[in-house]
Amino acid sequence: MNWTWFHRLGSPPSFYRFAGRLAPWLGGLGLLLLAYGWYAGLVLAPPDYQQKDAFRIIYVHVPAAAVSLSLYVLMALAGAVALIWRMKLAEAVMVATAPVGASFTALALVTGMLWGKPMWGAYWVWDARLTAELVLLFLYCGVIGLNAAFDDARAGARACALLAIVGLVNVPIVHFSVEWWNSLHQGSTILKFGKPAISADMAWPLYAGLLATYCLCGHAILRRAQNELLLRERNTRWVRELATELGGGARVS
Amino acid sequence: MKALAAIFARELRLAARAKAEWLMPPLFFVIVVTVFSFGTRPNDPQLAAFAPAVLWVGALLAALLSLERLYRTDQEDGTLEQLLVSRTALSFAVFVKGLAHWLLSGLPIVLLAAPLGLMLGLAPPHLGPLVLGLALGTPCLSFIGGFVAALTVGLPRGGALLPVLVLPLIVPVVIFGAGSVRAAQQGLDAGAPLYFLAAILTLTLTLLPWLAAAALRNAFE
Amino acid sequence: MKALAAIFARELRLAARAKAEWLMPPLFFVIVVTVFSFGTRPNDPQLAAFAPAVLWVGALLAALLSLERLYRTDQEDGTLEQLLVSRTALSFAVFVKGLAHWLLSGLPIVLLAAPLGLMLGLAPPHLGPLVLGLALGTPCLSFIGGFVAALTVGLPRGGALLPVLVLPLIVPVVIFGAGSVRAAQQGLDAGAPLYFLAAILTLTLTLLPWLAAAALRNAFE
Amino acid sequence: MPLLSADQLTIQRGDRALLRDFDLRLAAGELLHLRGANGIGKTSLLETLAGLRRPAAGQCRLADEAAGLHWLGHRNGLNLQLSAIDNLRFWCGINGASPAGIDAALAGVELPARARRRACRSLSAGQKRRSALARLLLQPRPVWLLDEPLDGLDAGGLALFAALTQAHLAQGGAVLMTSHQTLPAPLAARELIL
Amino acid sequence: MPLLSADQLTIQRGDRALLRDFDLRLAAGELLHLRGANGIGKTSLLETLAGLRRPAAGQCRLADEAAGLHWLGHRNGLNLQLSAIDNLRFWCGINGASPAGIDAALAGVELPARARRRACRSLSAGQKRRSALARLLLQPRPVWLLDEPLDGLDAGGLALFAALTQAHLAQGGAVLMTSHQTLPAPLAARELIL
Ligand code: HEM
Ligand SMILES: Nc1ncnc2c1ncn2[C@@H]1O[C@H](COP(=O)(O)OP(=O)(O)OP(=O)(O)O)[C@@H](O)[C@H]1O
Ligand SMILES: Nc1ncnc2c1ncn2[C@@H]1O[C@H](COP(=O)(O)OP(=O)(O)OP(=O)(O)O)[C@@H](O)[C@H]1O
Ligand SMILES: [Mg+2]
Ligand SMILES: [Mg+2]
Repeated sequence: MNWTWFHRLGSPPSFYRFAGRLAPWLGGLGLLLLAYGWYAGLVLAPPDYQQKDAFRIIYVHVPAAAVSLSLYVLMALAGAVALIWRMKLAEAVMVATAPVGASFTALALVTGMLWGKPMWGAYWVWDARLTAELVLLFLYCGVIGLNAAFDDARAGARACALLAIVGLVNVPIVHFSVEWWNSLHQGSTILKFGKPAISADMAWPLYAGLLATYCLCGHAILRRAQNELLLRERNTRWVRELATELGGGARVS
Repeated sequence: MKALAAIFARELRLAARAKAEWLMPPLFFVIVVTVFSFGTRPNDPQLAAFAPAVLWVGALLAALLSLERLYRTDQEDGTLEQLLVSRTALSFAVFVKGLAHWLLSGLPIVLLAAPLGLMLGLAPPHLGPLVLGLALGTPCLSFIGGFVAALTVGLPRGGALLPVLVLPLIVPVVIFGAGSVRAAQQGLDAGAPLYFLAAILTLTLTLLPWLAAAALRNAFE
Repeated sequence: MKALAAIFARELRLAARAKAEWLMPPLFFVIVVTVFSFGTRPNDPQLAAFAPAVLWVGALLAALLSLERLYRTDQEDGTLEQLLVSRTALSFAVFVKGLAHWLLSGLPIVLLAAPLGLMLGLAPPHLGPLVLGLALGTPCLSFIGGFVAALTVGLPRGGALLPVLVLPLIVPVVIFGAGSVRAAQQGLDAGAPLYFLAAILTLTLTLLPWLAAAALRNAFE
Repeated sequence: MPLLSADQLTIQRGDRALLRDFDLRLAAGELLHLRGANGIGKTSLLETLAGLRRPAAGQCRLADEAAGLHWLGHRNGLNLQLSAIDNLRFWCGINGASPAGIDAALAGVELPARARRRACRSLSAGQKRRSALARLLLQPRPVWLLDEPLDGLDAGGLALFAALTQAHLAQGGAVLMTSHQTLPAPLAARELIL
Repeated sequence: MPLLSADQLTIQRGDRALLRDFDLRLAAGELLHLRGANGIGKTSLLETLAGLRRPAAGQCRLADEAAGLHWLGHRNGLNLQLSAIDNLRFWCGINGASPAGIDAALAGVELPARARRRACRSLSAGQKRRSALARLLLQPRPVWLLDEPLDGLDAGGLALFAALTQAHLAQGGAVLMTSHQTLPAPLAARELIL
């Protein structure tokens, strides 16, 4: 097996360039998919026979919720890589992921609450799924706060990595909470392998929206990681060269 | 006057430096309420009856957590002895520190109480007494707590002592505060307990800074 | 081995020196539970339903209070850097410190839980799951908390961060702990949640000391 | 009339009297160098004179109560989270002095410009000590009580301290200081051995 | 073969490299006195050599990893609630040394008997420093890294430090220390100016 691609990608300057090339594509694809998903979902799809139009929140809620979990896993994995191989790139990715994940967790919570009012008659119930998702938000906030508290970026990233790894236990709790506890929240139907249990003209826009959200997250994380790398490497030669290349003030310090 | 402004500015600057610090007491408040609700049966309609107690105890503990640091760092790095030497009116300094503590940890809690009350199932008309009570009660927490922090600042492990000394002193505040909400829930007059709270607050604001200043002077030996 | 005995002996000696310190967590526990009952309607029969949550949250907070000091004094007075230089297996040292913390703050709480549970109106047959759950859960608190204390030890104001980081990690413990008592109250099987707790405890004891040691090493930079 | 005087001072720590019936006069323009073995009670005496510790007997008097005194102990009185500038700004506010002098004071103790805006926590031991010395320059006060002010200062720092002290003495101030080192070159001190 | 060696060390604090490509050899029997202005990076270098701080590049090696080294920083490593004896007993336990040597070590640094059982918090600055020095005597380790060990020591303390160090060097040990003072009389050091 040839690992040179891995090492090359792992070096900050080549990742910076790679991310710079990939990010616009991801962003563009994400926007296109989102446009289709939302148009098909919010305009074309027929209203639900029970929920009427309220069900349309699903096109925001489900992607946001799914992404909130995936990003946490990504963050913890990046953290593990940062700890084990002391890889600067992984640190940057981890630090970049946390705010994106936190935003989508908050979005999932808010859309869920807005949906809960018509469905359950209350914005908030103390239900396993809901509370676990709230805890997920706290974990993201913890990582962000811990990182901010450190002066030294590398030490901060490593501390966050440890925290993120321990917090990983919450992810299965969120996902399986609907099965482990009797919950008001509906069980997995869409995000299950095999045959989805909703009609196709509702499902396809949802899948498009899901993919779009992943693309947009990827875009955001790549861009944030780029910034993070620039900040961390501001005294290295490649950043200086980049700065002169871009014609900006060559003084970055 | 200038000295007080300086102390106040320093507290705010410190909070701004430790970037996310001012976020922590309200976050703690939210988390305690969450953990508590998680410890109960899901969707328990009874929860609303306990909401006042949960919110008040949560607010109390959130304020408690940051109290220990009120004077400890100043004592450890020598700022306190410089203040003593500088002949600033110590009681005013204590007052300003209490005020800053309330602004940074009490006020966010007051603002958060209404949404959290709703989450715990409190009916909207009962939010008034809750928020008013907390607005009157949290400054009491800051000042009573500050007094105890001053008492324990010189002690080797004052941190352990602090909460145990604060809690009994604070009990009346919690009784009246939570009592006011409960009175509202039972359709009784929610005003009377609030008047008591206001009285406690007045007493606290006028007397405790002097006592705390004496405690600080004493702490040096 | 000798090194671990030395660390353990030192923790106990420190507790013995700060005379009443080991009294504080249980006292705090009692006061929180009492304040909570004050915050509710007197003699509310409903109280028993909330007793598990109150007791668990109280235990959690009592353990939290002493956590910040677990490594902070060692860091401030230079003991931590000496430990790092001495090439003691840091993870074992962390384990022993966690153990001592549990003995001094967790165990008293476990012992107090039964009388306090009775006070809150818990039926005697339900005390078993409560005490067992706390016996399994409080060490988790000490070790998870110790891990977070290690993470925040070098930070300027780590104290504010600590509880906010600990609480979300501890939620599963509270769920299963309080869940077991509630299961007993509803006539369901109280054993299953306890098994979960035991599993969490095993994981905690085996994994966290290593992570905490890494965090301590990291804290110095 | 001396700027600072102590009469019949008895200082007690624990059960032990460190000093008994101790008299002290500090005149304007005088530099008094307090010496003595470790643990003899120099720090305790200075703290008592500064008014931080209550003497078991006797009393100390300051000629000009209103003008006050400067105290520099083992602890620097710097908040480690704030920068040197922020710390000094705080002391300016407390004393009602103008913050305009801060830059001059920090330049006076030769703290590098890039170190002035950084949290004091990241300063070296000597840089912290210098920042603490800068506080003395912010506001004129006749009496300086300095406990081991030379600790951590390098050769340049010692010269600087000597210059500051001489300027203060020349303006009619008085300094009472402890140090286990001999004082840097041009300073001529009256030694008082405990 | 040197007891301690550093190759191509680069030490970074914040964004700034304090040292670049720094080489160091510390031979048996050698006393190396590290000097330099405040904030030049002496403490950072010592911490890196002690293994507390990771160098940005390069590496440091100890000839005898198992025997380890003694580190004395600005912080004394004394718990202030415990007495000097209790503190030393703890370090004996950690290092597997016998606690029988504690009294001898404390007598070696001339800590008064009545101060040995009192909480370290009530010791004077010099007494604390002496207690910290006593730790070095509890267990033989070839390399000593001392950051400002003379801070707070009186004349007697300096003589005592000189005697301890000479004994250690005579046994084939090596000492790397910083100090802004000149070293006490009989010590002959190689000076290294940063
Ligand atoms: C604040 C309230 C809510 C929160 C925190 C929340 C959270 C979540 C989370 C975390 C997921 C993703 C689960 C996974 O990927 O395993 C999810 C999925 C979902 N949620 Fe919610 N939710 C809330 C309210 C609601 C409401 C009111 C409804 C509608 C009745 C709803 C319907 C759904 C649906 C249909 C899915 C997709 C489930 C699937 O098929 O896998 N949610 N929610
Ligand atoms: N609580 C106490 N009980 C008994 N003795 C005490 C107590 N507190 C302090 N002491 C003793 O009082 C003396 C205080 O000394 P102080 O700190 O004033 O000494 P110093 O002259 O400044 O010494 P150094 O040169 O080491 O700084 C020390 O000998 C100390 O051991
Ligand atoms: N986070 C940081 N960012 C930038 N510079 C830093 C940071 N932390 C420390 N420094 C600088 O690094 C240097 C550290 O110096 P160090 O403590 O090693 O000095 P030293 O030679 O021991 O000085 P002294 O003689 O005063 O003890 C100081 O100049 C300090 O200002
Ligand atoms: Mg002294
Ligand atoms: Mg230094």
